Amino acid sequence: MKSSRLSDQVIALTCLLAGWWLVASFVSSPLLPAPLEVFEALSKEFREQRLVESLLVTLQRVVISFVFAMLLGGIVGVLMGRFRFVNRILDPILIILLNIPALVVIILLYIWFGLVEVAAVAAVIINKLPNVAVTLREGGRMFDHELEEMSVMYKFSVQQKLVHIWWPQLFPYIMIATRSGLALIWKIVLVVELLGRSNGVGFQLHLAFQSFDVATILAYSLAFISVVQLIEWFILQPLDRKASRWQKGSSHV
Amino acid sequence: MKSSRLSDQVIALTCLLAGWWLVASFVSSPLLPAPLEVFEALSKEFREQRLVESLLVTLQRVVISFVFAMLLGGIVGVLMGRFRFVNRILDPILIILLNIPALVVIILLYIWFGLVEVAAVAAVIINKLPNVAVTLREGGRMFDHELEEMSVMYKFSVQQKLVHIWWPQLFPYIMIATRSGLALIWKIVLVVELLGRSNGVGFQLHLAFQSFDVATILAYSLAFISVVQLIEWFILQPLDRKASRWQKGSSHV
Amino acid sequence: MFEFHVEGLTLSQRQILSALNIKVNSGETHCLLGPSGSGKTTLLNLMAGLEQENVEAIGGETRRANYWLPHKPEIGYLFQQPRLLPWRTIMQNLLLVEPNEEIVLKLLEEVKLQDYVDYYPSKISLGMARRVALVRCLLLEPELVLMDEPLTSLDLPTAREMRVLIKRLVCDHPTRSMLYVTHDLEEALELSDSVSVLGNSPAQVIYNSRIDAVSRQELEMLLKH
Amino acid sequence: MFEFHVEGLTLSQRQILSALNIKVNSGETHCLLGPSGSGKTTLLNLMAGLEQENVEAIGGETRRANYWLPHKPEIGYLFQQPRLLPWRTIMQNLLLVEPNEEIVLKLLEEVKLQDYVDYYPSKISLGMARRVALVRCLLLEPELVLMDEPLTSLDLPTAREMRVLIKRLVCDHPTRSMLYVTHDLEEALELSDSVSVLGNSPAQVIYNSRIDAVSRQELEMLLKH
Amino acid sequence: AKEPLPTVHVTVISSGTVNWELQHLKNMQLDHSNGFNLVIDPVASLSAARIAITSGNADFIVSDWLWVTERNMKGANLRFIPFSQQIGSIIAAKDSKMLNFSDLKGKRVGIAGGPLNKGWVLLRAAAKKEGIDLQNDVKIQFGAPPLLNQALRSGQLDMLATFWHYGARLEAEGYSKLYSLKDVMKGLGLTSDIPMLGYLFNQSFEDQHPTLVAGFYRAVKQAKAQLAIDDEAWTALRPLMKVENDAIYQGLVAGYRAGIPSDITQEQIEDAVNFYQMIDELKPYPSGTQLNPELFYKGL
Ligand SMILES: Nc1ncnc2c1ncn2[C@@H]1O[C@H](COP(=O)(O)OP(=O)(O)OP(=O)(O)O)[C@@H](O)[C@H]1O
Ligand SMILES: Nc1ncnc2c1ncn2[C@@H]1O[C@H](COP(=O)(O)OP(=O)(O)OP(=O)(O)O)[C@@H](O)[C@H]1O
Ligand SMILES: [Mg+2]
Ligand SMILES: [Mg+2]
Repeated sequence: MKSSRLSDQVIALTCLLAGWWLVASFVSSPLLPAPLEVFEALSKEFREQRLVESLLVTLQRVVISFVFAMLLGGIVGVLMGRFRFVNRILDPILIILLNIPALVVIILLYIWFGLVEVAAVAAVIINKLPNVAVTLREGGRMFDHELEEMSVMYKFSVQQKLVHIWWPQLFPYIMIATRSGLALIWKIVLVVELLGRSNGVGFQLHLAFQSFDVATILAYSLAFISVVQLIEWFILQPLDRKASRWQKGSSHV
Repeated sequence: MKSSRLSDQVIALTCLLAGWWLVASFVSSPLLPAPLEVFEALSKEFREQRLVESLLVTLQRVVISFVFAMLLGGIVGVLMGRFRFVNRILDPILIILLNIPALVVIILLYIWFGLVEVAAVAAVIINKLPNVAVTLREGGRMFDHELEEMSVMYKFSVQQKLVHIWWPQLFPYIMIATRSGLALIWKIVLVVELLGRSNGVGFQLHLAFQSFDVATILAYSLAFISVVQLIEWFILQPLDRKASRWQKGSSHV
Repeated sequence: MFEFHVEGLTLSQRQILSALNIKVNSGETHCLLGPSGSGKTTLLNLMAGLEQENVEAIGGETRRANYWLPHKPEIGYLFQQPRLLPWRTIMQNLLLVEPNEEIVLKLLEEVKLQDYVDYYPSKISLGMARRVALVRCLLLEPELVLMDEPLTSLDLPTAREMRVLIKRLVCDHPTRSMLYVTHDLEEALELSDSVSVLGNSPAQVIYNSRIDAVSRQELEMLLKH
Repeated sequence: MFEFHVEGLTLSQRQILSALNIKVNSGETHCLLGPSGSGKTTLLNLMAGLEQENVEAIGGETRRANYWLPHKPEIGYLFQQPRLLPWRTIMQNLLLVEPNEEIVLKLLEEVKLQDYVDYYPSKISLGMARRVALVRCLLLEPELVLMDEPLTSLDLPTAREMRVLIKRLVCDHPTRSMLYVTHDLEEALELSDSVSVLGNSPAQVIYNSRIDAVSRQELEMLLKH
Repeated sequence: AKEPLPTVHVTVISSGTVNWELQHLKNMQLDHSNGFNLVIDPVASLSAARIAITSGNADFIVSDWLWVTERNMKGANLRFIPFSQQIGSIIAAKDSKMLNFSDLKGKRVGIAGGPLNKGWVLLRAAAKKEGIDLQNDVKIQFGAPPLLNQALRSGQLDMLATFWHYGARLEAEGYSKLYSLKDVMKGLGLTSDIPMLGYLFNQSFEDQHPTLVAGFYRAVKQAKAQLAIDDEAWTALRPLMKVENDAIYQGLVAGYRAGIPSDITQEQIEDAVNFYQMIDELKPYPSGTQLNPELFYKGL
């Protein structure tokens, strides 16, 4: 079962690679590099010690922003979903935060706080937070009334409610926020790095972009995507499986 | 009831405005313009006929991309949520699409297909689609098994299932995809316009950025946010209310 | 006559049903009794085609481990739980099955719910929801009706009226057959033309008889485990 | 003695309960009867504090339109539906209420579910889920137990055993009171020390009596509407 | 009827200096008199212009020859017509006292446009001659030029290497040039005022329309010649320049005029080759390639 699951994905990825390789060798333009060229670019970046360092710097920014955005956004979102009053007050602010261009936030923060790390990370958090809130607000709205009543009658502690009632119900929404969140944060980190940091994948991408070095651009993108794919395989998918164990269709008793 | 709901939001917005005005008049720097200056910038852009035109152009791109991304992403996502096999095959592709930097997609499409409108819109769709898919996949996963069985036994047509069983269950996920989707698409449209269009809000924003005209930057941002706020008030929130009418807590029978 | 054969059913690595078969004559009602957890609902699901197990036949092909003789009838199923669409009012729920509003209203009157057509399911009591589900099932016109404990959670007089309604619309229908699951022996004896009892683990048919040949004493003995 | 006063309850612009009061003596069991949809569950929810209505008192303040005398007791509530956490196994569900595994296992044995501790609720039958919910309720040690039709969907012998269990753990407990909703007159007469009947719309107490003074005939009359 | 004139598409940053020149060219109808019809496609960023020439949407854009060389190494075949010999500005913070390169040690330096900023490269090359490794000895802050201007104003930078028209604004505000890049270049042996920016076009475009390229070259030279002396013409362009005051306006006009290049000379090409090599050697991993002199359009 487990091996077939992985092998399916490996097959899908291989097909993708083969298709890319075919198209690339057919077109044969430096603007659509073949897998091999991208791999060479990757190993060049690796050899010249930029790859790992940039990845680490960017990942660090991603992780910090992710944690803060998820925590704050999650709490605000759930509260908005639960309490109409909170929702009514915060909703217009949420809309503003959600739709204010990343560029604007980044610029304003850089202007006000200078080109410092804190401004960069704060910009990312402000960009991501409303997304998490919007997602978890729907989660908060869909809370099961009957289970809530049950937990009150059976005197569940706040901690028990959190672990056994709220978390499982929020789970799909948390997974959405996590998956699209990781992606979004990483994309914003790129813009932030592009506009005012001197290291990280975004900076390297920008350099490669300036000379239209598509192979290097793809190499950095793939490097980060691989990291996310690993997170997906070793953290998110096991969580998914664990969470679906109780469902009707599962083979678990 | 209805009026008090709106007035709450108006009060919240007014407070926000007042806060901004206070801080701005305290700081008194062109880098943090007061509401009035932003309003002047807005009316200047309006008088010089750039505002409405740019907004319309950008909105048109947003709407087209939104429709396509929601439709395609929604179908793919629900299928992935329902059928494990589809999920296993498409999951790695989804991760790639989700995490490939917007910049990369935009540049590649522009380079391959030229600086044409189709490339611009396609780039936005490709950026948004995986987000919708990830969101609706969770929706598809959480489908109620019992109602599904019921609909089979009572011979619901596909259309009946769609309208009466699937849509209501997907609704919260669709709202998430819509809200964060509008925001995301508009942000990507900004980048797309920055990198290869000669009109639209993104173009104007960047011009303002180059001359560091923060008031104009904010003016354009607020103009778009107002559009979204109107969509929120007149389309999304009524939908929300209609959809929550059946819930336990509602005052409807 | 419909005959349903099961070679066995294993769910989550546990065998629930052993080999058994159930026979229902055309136009007749067959009652299925058995203790809680014996597998009645599972059997009904299997008959309705909602659950299925495939076995490997000789030659590596798979085939279904259960089948109908002479052919699978059209089936209507009253689930053990109401399973109403929570986001649709009572009337909307029923109109999905029978688009003719008058027919629906007439039946709703028979279960005394004519005043609740515009209520959402979360705003009515469990007993009322069960009656709505009963109406929904009765709106169908299938060859075979499966009913899983339709009259629990109802007070005695209401239950009696519902029983009369079921009798009139299903049992007395010349060509409609019914498989009726209940815990109430009286109900079984009143409605059915034949009775069987499910027991043991994995479940088997441990008693099967026409109503006229039923030994009430034996039945009571069996149902007391 | 606990006394619960209601001045009335309006839900979604519809008055469900009219003014009424319910009295339960310490250590005694009070049975609540009434037709389907009469408002029994709503009343229990109100007593448990899950539903509430505020009325405007003189002076513009609001106060609750219902109150307990002499004070609100600690309450355990067996809901009409099992309400188990679907994502937790039976055992995990119960351990949330009583962390001592042994006590839980002992009670599970009494309801014959000791083999199902690791099952998720979606994998057991409705009757089994009801028994789990019953166990969960019995694990609490409140002053007042509210039970909403605990024994529906169970076969006769199982129901009888459960009744004995309830009797032993609750009715015979010297200080534990119970309010017991049922549709089964026999059950009511067997378990209770006093009986009342809910009827009319909005709901009123239309009959109330100690068990020794109950007129069975009158009760049957009332319950037949 | 007369044949319609062939169209030439030029993609320009709508707030940039190129736009001024081309607008003047159009105002004076220099395009028609040179046998083509000029269409200006405004975009919002240099990246957009570069994408435009790569994807074939533009016939000409303006960029520097460093970029052209990189692109040509990767398979493109672009040619260069001089547009301006402005290199960029090195601006000092208001109260900084930096006299020689060793004073820069530990200072915060903002650099616009990434590590290939030519002013910065020249500084590094000059410092290297004195044995100072600026790359490692200063705190480098890359970023978008408007952000860096702002950072300098708010005291977060001690020195800023930026594009000349951003520098011009700062100078108008009272900031001073820290180094004259012309002198630095002379110190490095680059004496010929290499034009840094130029109109780029694909070789294939010239192959197909040699007269158009020649006509375009003529037209821009005429435009430059007029703008070099004609103050009236600038008045017409003033709305495009988004200037807040006269000082900035004058600074920009002077800057443009100072940047007007002569025709390419052999000496300039040699300097460009040397300059490119210098840049390559400053990279942590030099590529060892040479600038191809064919790059510069000799035309006419
Ligand atoms: N998906 C499943 N996986 C594993 N075991 C299951 C599953 N579904 C049901 N069972 C088991 O099958 C047995 C029969 O369940 P079923 O629901 O058919 O009982 P029932 O006869 O309808 O009982 P009741 O009268 O309580 O409704 C139970 O022991 C239950 O635990
Ligand atoms: N939230 C609500 N809004 C409006 N009406 C409600 C609401 N909840 C319950 N009712 C109405 O109150 C009445 C009593 O419901 P209740 O669930 O208390 O009945 P019950 O006596 O428990 O019936 P049963 O025996 O079927 O469980 C019903 O007519 C129902 O429609
Ligand atoms: Mg069952
Ligand atoms: Mg009830």
